[in-house]
Amino acid sequence: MNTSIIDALKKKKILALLKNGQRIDGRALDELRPLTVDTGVIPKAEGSARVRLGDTEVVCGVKIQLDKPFPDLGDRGIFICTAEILPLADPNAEPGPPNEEVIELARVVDRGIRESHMIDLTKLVLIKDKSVIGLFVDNSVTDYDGNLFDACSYASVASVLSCKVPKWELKNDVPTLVPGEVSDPPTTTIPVSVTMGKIADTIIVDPNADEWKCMDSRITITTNSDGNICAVQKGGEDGFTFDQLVKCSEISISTGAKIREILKQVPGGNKC
Amino acid sequence: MNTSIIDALKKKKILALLKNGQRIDGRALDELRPLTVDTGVIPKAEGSARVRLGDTEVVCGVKIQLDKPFPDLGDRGIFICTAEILPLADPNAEPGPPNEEVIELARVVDRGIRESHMIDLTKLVLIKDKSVIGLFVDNSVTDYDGNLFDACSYASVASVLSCKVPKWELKNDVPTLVPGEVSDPPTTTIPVSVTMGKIADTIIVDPNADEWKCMDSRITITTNSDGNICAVQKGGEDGFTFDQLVKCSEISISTGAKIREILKQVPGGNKC
Amino acid sequence: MNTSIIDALKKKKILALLKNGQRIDGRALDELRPLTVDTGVIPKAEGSARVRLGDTEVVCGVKIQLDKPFPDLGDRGIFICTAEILPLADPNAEPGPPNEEVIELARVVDRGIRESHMIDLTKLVLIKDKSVIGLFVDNSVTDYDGNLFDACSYASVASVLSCKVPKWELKNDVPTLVPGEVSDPPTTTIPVSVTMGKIADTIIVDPNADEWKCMDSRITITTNSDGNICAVQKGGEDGFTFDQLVKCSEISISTGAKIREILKQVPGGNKC
Amino acid sequence: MGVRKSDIVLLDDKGIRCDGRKIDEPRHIMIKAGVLKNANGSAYIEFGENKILAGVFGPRDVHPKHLANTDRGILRCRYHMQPFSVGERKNPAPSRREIEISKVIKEALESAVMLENFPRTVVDVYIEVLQADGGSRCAALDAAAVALADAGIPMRDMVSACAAGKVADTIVLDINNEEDQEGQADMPVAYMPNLEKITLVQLDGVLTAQEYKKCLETAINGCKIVYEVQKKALKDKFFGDNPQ
Amino acid sequence: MGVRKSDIVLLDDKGIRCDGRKIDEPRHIMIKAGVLKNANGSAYIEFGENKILAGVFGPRDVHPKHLANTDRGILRCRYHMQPFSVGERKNPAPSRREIEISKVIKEALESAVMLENFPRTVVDVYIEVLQADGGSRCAALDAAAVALADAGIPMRDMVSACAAGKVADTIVLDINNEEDQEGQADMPVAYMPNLEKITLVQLDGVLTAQEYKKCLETAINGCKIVYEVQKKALKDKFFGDNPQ
Amino acid sequence: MGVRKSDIVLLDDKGIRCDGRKIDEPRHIMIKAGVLKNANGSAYIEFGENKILAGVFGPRDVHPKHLANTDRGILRCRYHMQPFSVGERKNPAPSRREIEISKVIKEALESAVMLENFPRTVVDVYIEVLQADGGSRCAALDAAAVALADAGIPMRDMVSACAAGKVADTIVLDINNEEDQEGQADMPVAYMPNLEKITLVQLDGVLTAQEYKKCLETAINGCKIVYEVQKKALKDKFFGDNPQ
Repeated sequence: MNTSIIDALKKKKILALLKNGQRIDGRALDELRPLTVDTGVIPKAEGSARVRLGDTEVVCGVKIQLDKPFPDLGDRGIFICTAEILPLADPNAEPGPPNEEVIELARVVDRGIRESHMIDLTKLVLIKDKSVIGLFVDNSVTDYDGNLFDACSYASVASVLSCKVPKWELKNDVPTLVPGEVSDPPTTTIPVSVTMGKIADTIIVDPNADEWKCMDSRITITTNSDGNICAVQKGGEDGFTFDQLVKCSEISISTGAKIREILKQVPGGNKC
Repeated sequence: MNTSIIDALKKKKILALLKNGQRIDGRALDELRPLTVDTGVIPKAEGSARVRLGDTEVVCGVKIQLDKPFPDLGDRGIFICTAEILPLADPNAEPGPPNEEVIELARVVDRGIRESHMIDLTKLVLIKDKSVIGLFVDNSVTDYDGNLFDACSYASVASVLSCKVPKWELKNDVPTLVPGEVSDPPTTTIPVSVTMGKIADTIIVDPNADEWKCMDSRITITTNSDGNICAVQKGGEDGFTFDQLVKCSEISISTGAKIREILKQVPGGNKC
Repeated sequence: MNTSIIDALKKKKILALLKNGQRIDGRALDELRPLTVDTGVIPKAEGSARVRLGDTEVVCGVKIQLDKPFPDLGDRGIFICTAEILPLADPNAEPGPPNEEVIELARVVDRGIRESHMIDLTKLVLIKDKSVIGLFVDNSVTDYDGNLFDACSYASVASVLSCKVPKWELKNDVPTLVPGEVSDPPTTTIPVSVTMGKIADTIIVDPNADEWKCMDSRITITTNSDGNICAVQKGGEDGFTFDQLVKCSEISISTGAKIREILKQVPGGNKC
Repeated sequence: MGVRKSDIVLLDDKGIRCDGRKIDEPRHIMIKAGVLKNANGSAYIEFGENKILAGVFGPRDVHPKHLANTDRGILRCRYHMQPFSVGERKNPAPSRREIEISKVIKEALESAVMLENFPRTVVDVYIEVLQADGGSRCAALDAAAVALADAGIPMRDMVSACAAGKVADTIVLDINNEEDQEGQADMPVAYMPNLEKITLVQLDGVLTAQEYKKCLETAINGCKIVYEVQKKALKDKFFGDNPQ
Repeated sequence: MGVRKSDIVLLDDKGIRCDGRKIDEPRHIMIKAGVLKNANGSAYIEFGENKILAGVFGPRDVHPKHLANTDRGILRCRYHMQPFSVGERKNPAPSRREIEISKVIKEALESAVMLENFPRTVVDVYIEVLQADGGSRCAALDAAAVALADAGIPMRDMVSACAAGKVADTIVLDINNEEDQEGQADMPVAYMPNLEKITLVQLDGVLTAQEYKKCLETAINGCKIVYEVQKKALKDKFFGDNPQ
Repeated sequence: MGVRKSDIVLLDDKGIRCDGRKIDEPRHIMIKAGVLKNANGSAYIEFGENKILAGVFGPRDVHPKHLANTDRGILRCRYHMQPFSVGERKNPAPSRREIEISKVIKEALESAVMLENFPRTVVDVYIEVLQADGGSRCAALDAAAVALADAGIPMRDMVSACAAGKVADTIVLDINNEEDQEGQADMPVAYMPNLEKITLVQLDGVLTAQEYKKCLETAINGCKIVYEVQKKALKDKFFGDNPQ
């Protein structure tokens, strides 16, 4: 009960401030919260990153393993990206199988990277149709303060950029690990997702947890290093006008460029 | 509450009518509801049918794929038949894993076809013990008005009769699809199930949803093209006398013969 | 409600008796309930036993099958031990997937045998890294009166000691069963678990169901034929002092030796 | 039925079956009532090579509560095979086959139990197959019915089950595993011997209309033989000196 | 997008696509309302090779009850593919893809349905894909919106959905399966034609900022075409002589 | 224990172990309290190569309600490994091993927490292993106990955990991954340092009666070393200038 009264009061305040173009934490409408990206935080994983976006925190690890290719896709390696909200991240999170929100989160993060062709999967084939290299990118949310889409996306991108790919050689047609030898991942571009919320027809960038609860709808737009748009996902109950969607794409391109500069600082980030 | 009062009144009426040998929808005791069978309704499936039995409707599709044989049954292909009550078919159906009723439904439909030896599975072997052709027959109930056993059975039989089996050739001992070439399925007989309900010791054929709720017990008897009995399944709480079971077998043989004439109209049906 | 009042009264009585070094069923503190072990009770299984420990009863069966080894453990066979409390064993048992208590039970019984190296798994390899013999030891609790750890442990040990291992020969590098030929399992020692409960700082051996409910904590210590300790598992809410844990190890060694004499009577038991 | 063929002579020219039995002779049946301490009623059956344990709890409160019926009690039934009960180790999770058998066994027992006497409660019947052979669902039912009686649950009649089948073109009683694998038809039947009602009947395999009648009659005769064994088990439990 | 390459000419020099359509031409669309007896509202759509059935129940009581909302009704949506609806047989359990599509379809419909009119209840939308082709989520949405209207659920506006995409460097309407496999981008859009609001938009594939705008405009035009077909379906059901 | 053999010298003739430690020397331990914003209490530990996060919520209402206890609070505990925490990617669903470790950790903490002070509520302890090394259950326990204290949950005593084991026929403190793979015994122990009670003890591997005593003593000494690190972490949080 108390929670919902507090929530209602907070919503009122957020709406009142937005009328004047102000946000509850003092940010500008198109301003990201402070973003820090640390890589190599899980030395046993082939790649890893911890991302803090305001008070949202995500740890991401990349495991790189031999695998069989998907049927009909025998000429490319495997990329799979997941996300999980750990129960210690949020008093309302429940341990157990992912609900539809978490499934959407994981699929949107996965698609943003996949559709940008960030990783040239054709370079991860050992034996066509039989043996390929797989990158498994797992995001674990450790602290929740809204906008997991972007936090997980940045963590995934930083982990992939900075990962080291083990070397397998064919010995008698059997892929065999060459210990100690690694190479950089075949990355081509840096996709950057920018998530915007719409509250009473005002568009805000990177909504925090309080804003997330008040949003009428949201949109995540991912751009690549060329400044082109490579993935979109609209969510939430309300619709957008055409003009709002065009405006959101412009915000995504300009804000994405700034975030890309941060991600370029990551080891391996200057390549793309 | 209201529902159960209406149900109780309807049950009273059904019982009163049956005392005079009459049914609530005007049918004779051994009369089937109107049966229509359309095949080829899902062109992308190798076989398909939509069956309407009164207001019960089922869509069935056959997918034909390469598979490994079951252990110890390396000299025959695979036939698997399933059934699902789609949640749009019935206000009481729930999405999710099948309950015991649906599992029984699927297994009874499967057994009626399997035990009749309708499909000569020995003709579906490509490499003994290694590679066989599998027929996956999936029934989706789209509208519920009782007697799913027979509706799914007829849909399955019509789908199998009218399906086209792709051709695989061995190239270097590897089964390889030959595009565009298909053949008729190796069918030998047309099994026909007839489900009868017992209400206050009266046997009725093809109970509709209202009658289904009032039944003390039910029996499904399947006959083959020779008029022999190849599968039986009793259900429901009450028992049958020996004489009732003999009578049911006679009804099944005579009614089954009429239904078989309808199924023979299906493409591929005149063969059996 | 009634149950919990009876439970409370029974607990009071158990505590009062223990103050005088007495137990509710008249046993000495370190006295096991009557133990009977029958082997060969499931002739179709490669090994089997029914164990009664007081009113606790367990049926255990060993199935022996060809399997692939675990990755990185290609030079040893497979041993897997499970446990299930059948719903007919206990009014409070529920059918369904095992809860944490049953998972712990199975893992403790498994570890007691595994860590004792009772079975020389290196003798169960047919083709290194490819084909090994697996022993699957499944315990089914049929009647519950406390201390399932020991009852399942004895049933597993008796089943393994008395099992017969089928013979596979390599024919063209394919492991092939040689019908009718069997051999003794490669056993090396007889692990014996002894479970002790602590109630108000008194240590009792083999707690029955009433005592189990009153225990502050428990410990299972397994010894091998040399009288050495090969597995320990503490459970329950309260802690043990160092001296209590030393005392428990001494009880386990002395009581385990007596139980080992019973298990040596089992076919195959005199070998170890 | 009949998917595997071998050299076994299922029926010789003297009318003797592959396991030495006559056409109308069941396998050895042994039933013992009251074998479990915790269950309210229980029974153990050996029927041929089948070894099956049945335990009954109830009438007791229903959980979850919304399953309770205000007019009458409900019956729940679980037929479950141990991993070691069959040739190849069985996954302990219930298979679709076990779920279907649980349902037909429940429906075979329901009309015998006077559920109207204890509304809002449940009677749970748990059947555990320790070793499986041909005809395990009938053997399971026989044990379950004795366990219900052992639990003192009011019953209208006993339920006795036995299969008949077709082997070498002949209708025979109580087909065993080999006959099931290589025979022509298998028809398990459950029967209330005093009310003369058939509460379970299934058929796999092809029968003419005449054979179907004959098969039913043969199975009913088998049920009557089983009934005597069931009565003896209960008598031994309640009146006999029955040292376990 | 675009993971497979083949020899198909996706767009010839006369601006004709691989299936003969023009750049701004949708595939054949047929919608029929009121096709199911049990559902409170229903619709069947054929959209290219898509064959999809939608059924609506409600407003009705919510189970389990703690999901109910005292302020307004809730909408639930399930998008589900039949095992036989695609090339390789599909496992009937809902995939992660189906769960995500169910969610975006629900969110595309929510603002059109006047949920504030029926607090504490639920409207269930069940969508069954009988045969899948490119653009199945848009087709599913189109059928679901008609089924909601057929059920008499009060709606603020219709919801009409159609995709646009990029094929051979050109923005085209309603991309089909081949164009989806080998094209450059796919953007499904749902639109409320009178309120002029976009309630679903997704994008897979790369577009410049200009192409993104063009693609949105093209898709919205497609939605307006679909809207006419939806209106006709409802008119046929309620006013037309509509022999089934 | 000891299933893999290699050429590693586990203990050299100067009593130095494969990672350079002495026999009674633990690996590097670092604990930081109060690292999470949402959790009511939290701690992060690095123990050798282990990197583990623990978060505590509660006392709070129990869901589902029937799990609540009217006499006292309940403690729930989940030990969970991230997919990337081990060599081969781990399936994120909880394994049987994780379920067992969750249970023994819960039972190791229960008597330290004054659950009688908050009936009808639950304290949830969530442990997430970010990177796993030998001895992860002890490290997890150490972090969990600090997180409970950080949450202000009333405790009778700290719980400190450390393993001892047998390597090259010698009892050593805090065995690492290589020693676990190739050693002879591993005995994790949890200890309440003021109440002098052992609340967790397990053993894998063979020990004589004498070695068992020695191993327990060694592990308890390790727990006392850990206890100092735990106290420092809490002091740094509550009294120190602790720039994160």
